[in-house]
Amino acid sequence: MAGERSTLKVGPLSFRSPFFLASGTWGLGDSLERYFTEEEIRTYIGAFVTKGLSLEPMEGNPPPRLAETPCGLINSIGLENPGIKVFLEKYYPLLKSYEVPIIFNLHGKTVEEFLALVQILKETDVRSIELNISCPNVAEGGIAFSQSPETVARLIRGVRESFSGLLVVKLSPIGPIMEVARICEEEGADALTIANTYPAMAILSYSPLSIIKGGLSGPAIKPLTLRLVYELSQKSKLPIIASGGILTGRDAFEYYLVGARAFQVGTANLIDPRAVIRIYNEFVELMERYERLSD
Amino acid sequence: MAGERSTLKVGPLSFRSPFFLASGTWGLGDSLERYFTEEEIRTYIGAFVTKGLSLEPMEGNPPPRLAETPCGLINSIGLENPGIKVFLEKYYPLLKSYEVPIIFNLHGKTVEEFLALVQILKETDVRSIELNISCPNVAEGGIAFSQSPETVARLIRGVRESFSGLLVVKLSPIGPIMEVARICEEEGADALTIANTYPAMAILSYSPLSIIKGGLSGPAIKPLTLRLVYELSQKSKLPIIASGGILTGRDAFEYYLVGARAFQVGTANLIDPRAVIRIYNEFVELMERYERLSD
Amino acid sequence: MDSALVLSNEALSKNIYLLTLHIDSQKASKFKPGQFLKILFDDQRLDPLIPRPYTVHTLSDNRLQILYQVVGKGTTALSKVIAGQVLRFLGPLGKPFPEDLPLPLGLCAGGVGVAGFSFLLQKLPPSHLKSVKLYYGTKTKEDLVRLELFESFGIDIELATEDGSLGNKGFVTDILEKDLKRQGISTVLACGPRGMLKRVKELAERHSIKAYLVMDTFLACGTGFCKGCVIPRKGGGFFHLCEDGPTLPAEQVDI
Amino acid sequence: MDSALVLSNEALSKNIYLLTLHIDSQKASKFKPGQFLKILFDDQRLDPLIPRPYTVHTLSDNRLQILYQVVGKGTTALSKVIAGQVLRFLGPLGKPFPEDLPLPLGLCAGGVGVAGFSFLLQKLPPSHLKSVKLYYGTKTKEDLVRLELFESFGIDIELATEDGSLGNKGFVTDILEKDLKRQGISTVLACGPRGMLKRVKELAERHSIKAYLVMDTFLACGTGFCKGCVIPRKGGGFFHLCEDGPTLPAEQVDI
Ligand SMILES: Cc1cc2nc3c(=O)[nH]c(=O)nc-3n(C[C@H](O)[C@H](O)[C@H](O)COP(=O)(O)OP(=O)(O)OC[C@H]3O[C@@H](n4cnc5c(N)ncnc54)[C@H](O)[C@@H]3O)c2cc1C
Ligand SMILES: Cc1cc2nc3c(=O)[nH]c(=O)nc-3n(C[C@H](O)[C@H](O)[C@H](O)COP(=O)(O)OP(=O)(O)OC[C@H]3O[C@@H](n4cnc5c(N)ncnc54)[C@H](O)[C@@H]3O)c2cc1C
Ligand SMILES: Cc1cc2nc3c(=O)[nH]c(=O)nc-3n(C[C@H](O)[C@H](O)[C@H](O)COP(=O)(O)O)c2cc1C
Ligand SMILES: Cc1cc2nc3c(=O)[nH]c(=O)nc-3n(C[C@H](O)[C@H](O)[C@H](O)COP(=O)(O)O)c2cc1C
Ligand code: FES
Ligand code: FES
Repeated sequence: MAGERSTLKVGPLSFRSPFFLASGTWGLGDSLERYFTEEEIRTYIGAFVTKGLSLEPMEGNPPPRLAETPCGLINSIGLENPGIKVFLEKYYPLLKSYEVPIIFNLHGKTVEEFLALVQILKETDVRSIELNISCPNVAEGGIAFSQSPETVARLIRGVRESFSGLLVVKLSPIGPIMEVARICEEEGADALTIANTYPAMAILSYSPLSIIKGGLSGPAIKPLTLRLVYELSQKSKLPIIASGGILTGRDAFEYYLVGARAFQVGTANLIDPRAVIRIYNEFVELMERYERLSD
Repeated sequence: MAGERSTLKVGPLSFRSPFFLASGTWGLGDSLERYFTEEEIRTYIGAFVTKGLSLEPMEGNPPPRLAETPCGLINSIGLENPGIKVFLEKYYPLLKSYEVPIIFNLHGKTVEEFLALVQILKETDVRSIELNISCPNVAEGGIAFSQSPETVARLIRGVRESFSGLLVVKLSPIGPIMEVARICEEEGADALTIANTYPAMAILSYSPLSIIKGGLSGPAIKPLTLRLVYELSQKSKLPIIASGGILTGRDAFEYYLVGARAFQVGTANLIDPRAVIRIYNEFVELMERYERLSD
Repeated sequence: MDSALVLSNEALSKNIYLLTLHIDSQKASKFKPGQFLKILFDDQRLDPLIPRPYTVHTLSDNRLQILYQVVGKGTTALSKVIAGQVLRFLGPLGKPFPEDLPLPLGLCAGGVGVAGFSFLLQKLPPSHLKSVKLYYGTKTKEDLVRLELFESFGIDIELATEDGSLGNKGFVTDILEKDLKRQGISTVLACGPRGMLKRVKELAERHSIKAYLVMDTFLACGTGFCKGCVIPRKGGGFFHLCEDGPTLPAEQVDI
Repeated sequence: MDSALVLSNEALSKNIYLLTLHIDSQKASKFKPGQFLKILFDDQRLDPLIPRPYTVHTLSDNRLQILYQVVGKGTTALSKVIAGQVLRFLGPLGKPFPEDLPLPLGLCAGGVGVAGFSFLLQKLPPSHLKSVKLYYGTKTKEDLVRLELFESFGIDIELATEDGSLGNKGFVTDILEKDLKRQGISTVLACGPRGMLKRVKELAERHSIKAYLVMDTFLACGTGFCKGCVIPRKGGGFFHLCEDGPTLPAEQVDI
């Protein structure tokens, strides 16, 4: 792959780098330029995945929204975002100027909302979406979709009817994931992101009691998501984009060995905004060493 | 609870301490004496849970059986054990002499094997069992049970018919856990252990490729199991014995706050064989501080 | 991320430490008072996972100091670091203290909240120093660390301890209140526990003066990416502490 | 668990370090050559989670040394430890080297596998030393650490490097083989990479001498609780390295 880097294809798109910036871990992307040169963006960042975007602006959840756990991070952001229209107007033009593929991560409370989001994007030049059917931090929609294969079928069928671009579905690690993956394939999705965060909980103070229920990300979950990618890649023909605890090139390489073809860097961005460059370089080095070994 | 420590009741049994040594993390218990005084065993160890015991001796899985992951441990022991009969003859008498309640963790490949194990125990003075329907490391039985509420119903009904002692069921965190818990309650189990390890995977070397598929334990999973205990304790009336990443008194205390009534110390024993003493003391101190605060 | 060499890491009281780092001087010149950095351990260990934020306590040339209190895992680990080891950091992050704060300026510090004020004092025009007063309160005498440093600026200082072991007995906001009543202060910049900040906010409203609160919450990115560090905004919505703060106008926060 | 004060932690080559600890002398007296300890960091950080095992390299009074190679997260973290810090440990663990090993004794070390032999040499009756020969091989010259120490015992030493930069060029087992052919050795105690141990096992069988292999695998408990550290036993079943080993009779292991 190191050699064919410039032609990594997922669905109808090709990417210069297999490393994507995961949804919600680089906000709306407006500060990419502060941490990368344009050259670095073009070289290292295969795609920028937007924060989950909804029809209307969302304020997100009240604090606490974060807690650290051993080698993990719980977040309960609750999809704070300015809504798809504001995003298209205010943020998208700047992002486009970076010449990096932009994947729109979409959040609908219902199938109908998802379809309405896609209708809005049809009026634009947007060619890539990731359906977030797996957010553990919202009262409606989100992870509930991933529990119901029938709803997922209806959703993807509807989206596919009106959207011919890159259609990625981001699954929850919880629930009937094998069945949901099969349905995504049947209904014509182009790729799967495996996986979103794991429902988790932490207690921040005892008196008064303060708890957070949210999604667990980071290195703690990597062995779990690695297992899922391994199982799924044997069952599904769709290309898998791995997401879960990728902090080093080794992590990505391990996902590659079990079948993933692209990688999302999430929590790592929160530790170091330039993490993706290090991860990319480590990965390429491992790829080269490994190809030599298997000759 | 600090005050009523001597009367912690779970089902028909009472325990001096709410801290149990989790199955498989203290082997067959023959070296308890090497790390604890008799007094310490009586004070700090609420119960000793045996390694999973099967009808026939089991050799366990070939190496690799272990891998460390960030803040977690993957094991794939494969229930290496000498079989119930050898255990009763060779290990049980010594264990009994420690005057600590002994819970027999049982592994059957089928419902029938479980019932046969219980028949054998009926001929003895054994009064407590934990049904392991959640081991991720065996080809037959184990975690497969936890995926099938009907089988669990049949299993517990069968066991309950012939066994009147403490009947604990150890659930898998994966699968329809709410439904399985409900069935355990309906069929007359006395308590639930929440939860066994999480199916996970690690790659130990690239060339030649060496992987391990096994169960993830340790601090990494605590936020996940904490969430399960929280959800289950609102749905189930059965007392919950928490198992998952308890390394400190705080960990146990958090499980207590979300509804657990006893605690199993697992991976912590592998780090420090005397961990349970520290954890117990930290827990009691927190309990006392918290009771004072909530006055 | 940049590297920092640990020059010393000294316990000033049971739980309060002074960390002295050597950093690149060009990088150092970018820090302004009120900004913070996130510190990462340089040893592949992933726990704690997220680098913790600390305010710049003092800075001269390439010598950057941090004053911190041990409260949990990250600060405990930091307290075990010793001279000669290397750390990594990200910064400067966050907005500086507002410029040209109207004088007379009251600096109100609860405990280790005092940390960032010294860098401000280092940077203030010397002529302003006589119009600055530090209100500094802790639980007990031994936590009143770095007094000599603050005295060296020649500013007015009033101390308070909850147990009365040094200075006024009681809360630091009690002494601040007296001065506000006497109209001796135009602006307050406050940093300390949430309860203290609430009280400062009340006092500022009551006495119609401007107050800024340097706030604290758990941060993940510190760079505005994750939207995790919210502080409710008066009238609805949220501040993101790492981007909009850590210094926020008291009248705009809803705490 | 017991405490150990770090007296020094010195790089001997790019990846090989010598850690010197001060431990309680009563505890020290319990260690026998071939036994190991597990080292835990004393700072609440949970990564690496499981304390790593290390053989006692040298021991006198309360000064215990460990010779280790940096290979992953745990050893990297250990390499960053410096004098003055405190570590915790559990031990002694495992079975000592067999007593009264028939002479002449060959010690066959690959790389840092040499670590445990020095403690054995410290404890052997001085009269035995002339009947001990150390075969010590590494990839390259700079990894042949602690030569002075081993020379100080007055034993026979033969060196090998894969690149021929010092001693014989090739594998350490090649020089061992020559001596076995000459029937100069009755017992071999070998510690090193799996490939080397396999070769020693073959050679011992071919030359009908007794060999013991000091083996390595990832350990969790180190105390026999978890059953994770299995080494296949010839004829079926498994050894548990931490309980039955780490030194195992070559003819009984299936590697
Ligand atoms: C901009 C900024 C600058 C700072 N500067 C300094 C400084 O100069 N000196 C200094 O001593 N400290 C400073 N702090 C505070 C410091 O960052 C924390 O004390 C530190 O992160 C604690 O880390 P820890 O791992 O030791 O504690 P942790 O283990 O992280 O826990 C500390 C406490 O916070 C609680 N907590 C954890 N997560 C949350 C959450 N999501 N919401 C609410 N509470 C939570 C825990 O329960 C615990 O009581 C600053 C904080 C910020 C935001
Ligand atoms: C009894 C005993 C005594 C020892 N004494 C010494 C000594 O004196 N000096 C010394 O330098 N070393 C010694 N070792 C080896 C030492 O313990 C390891 O090198 C150390 O644990 C590595 O830790 P790490 O975190 O740095 O590496 P890790 O990150 O744990 O990885 C090290 C390597 O092991 C591989 N690995 C991890 N898990 C497994 C597994 N389950 N099965 C197979 N491979 C795995 C990894 O892929 C990697 O290549 C001893 C080992 C034992 C068992
Ligand atoms: C702070 C935060 C916000 C996130 N927001 C979103 C989101 O809006 N939409 C989404 O699909 N995933 C979201 N995620 C999930 C990440 O994109 C990623 O899939 C997950 O964190 C696992 O990868 P990691 O372990 O590399 O972080 C968020 C994660 C974090 C930590
Ligand atoms: C090495 C090892 C062996 C285990 N063996 C068993 C077993 O035989 N039966 C069982 O029910 N659980 C077994 N478990 C699961 C533990 O009892 C415990 O439920 C789990 O590890 C989660 O708790 P922890 O995070 O405290 O370890 C084993 C766990 C480990 C780490
Ligand atoms: S900490 Fe991430 S936005 Fe502030
Ligand atoms: S490491 Fe646990 S039994 Fe050997």
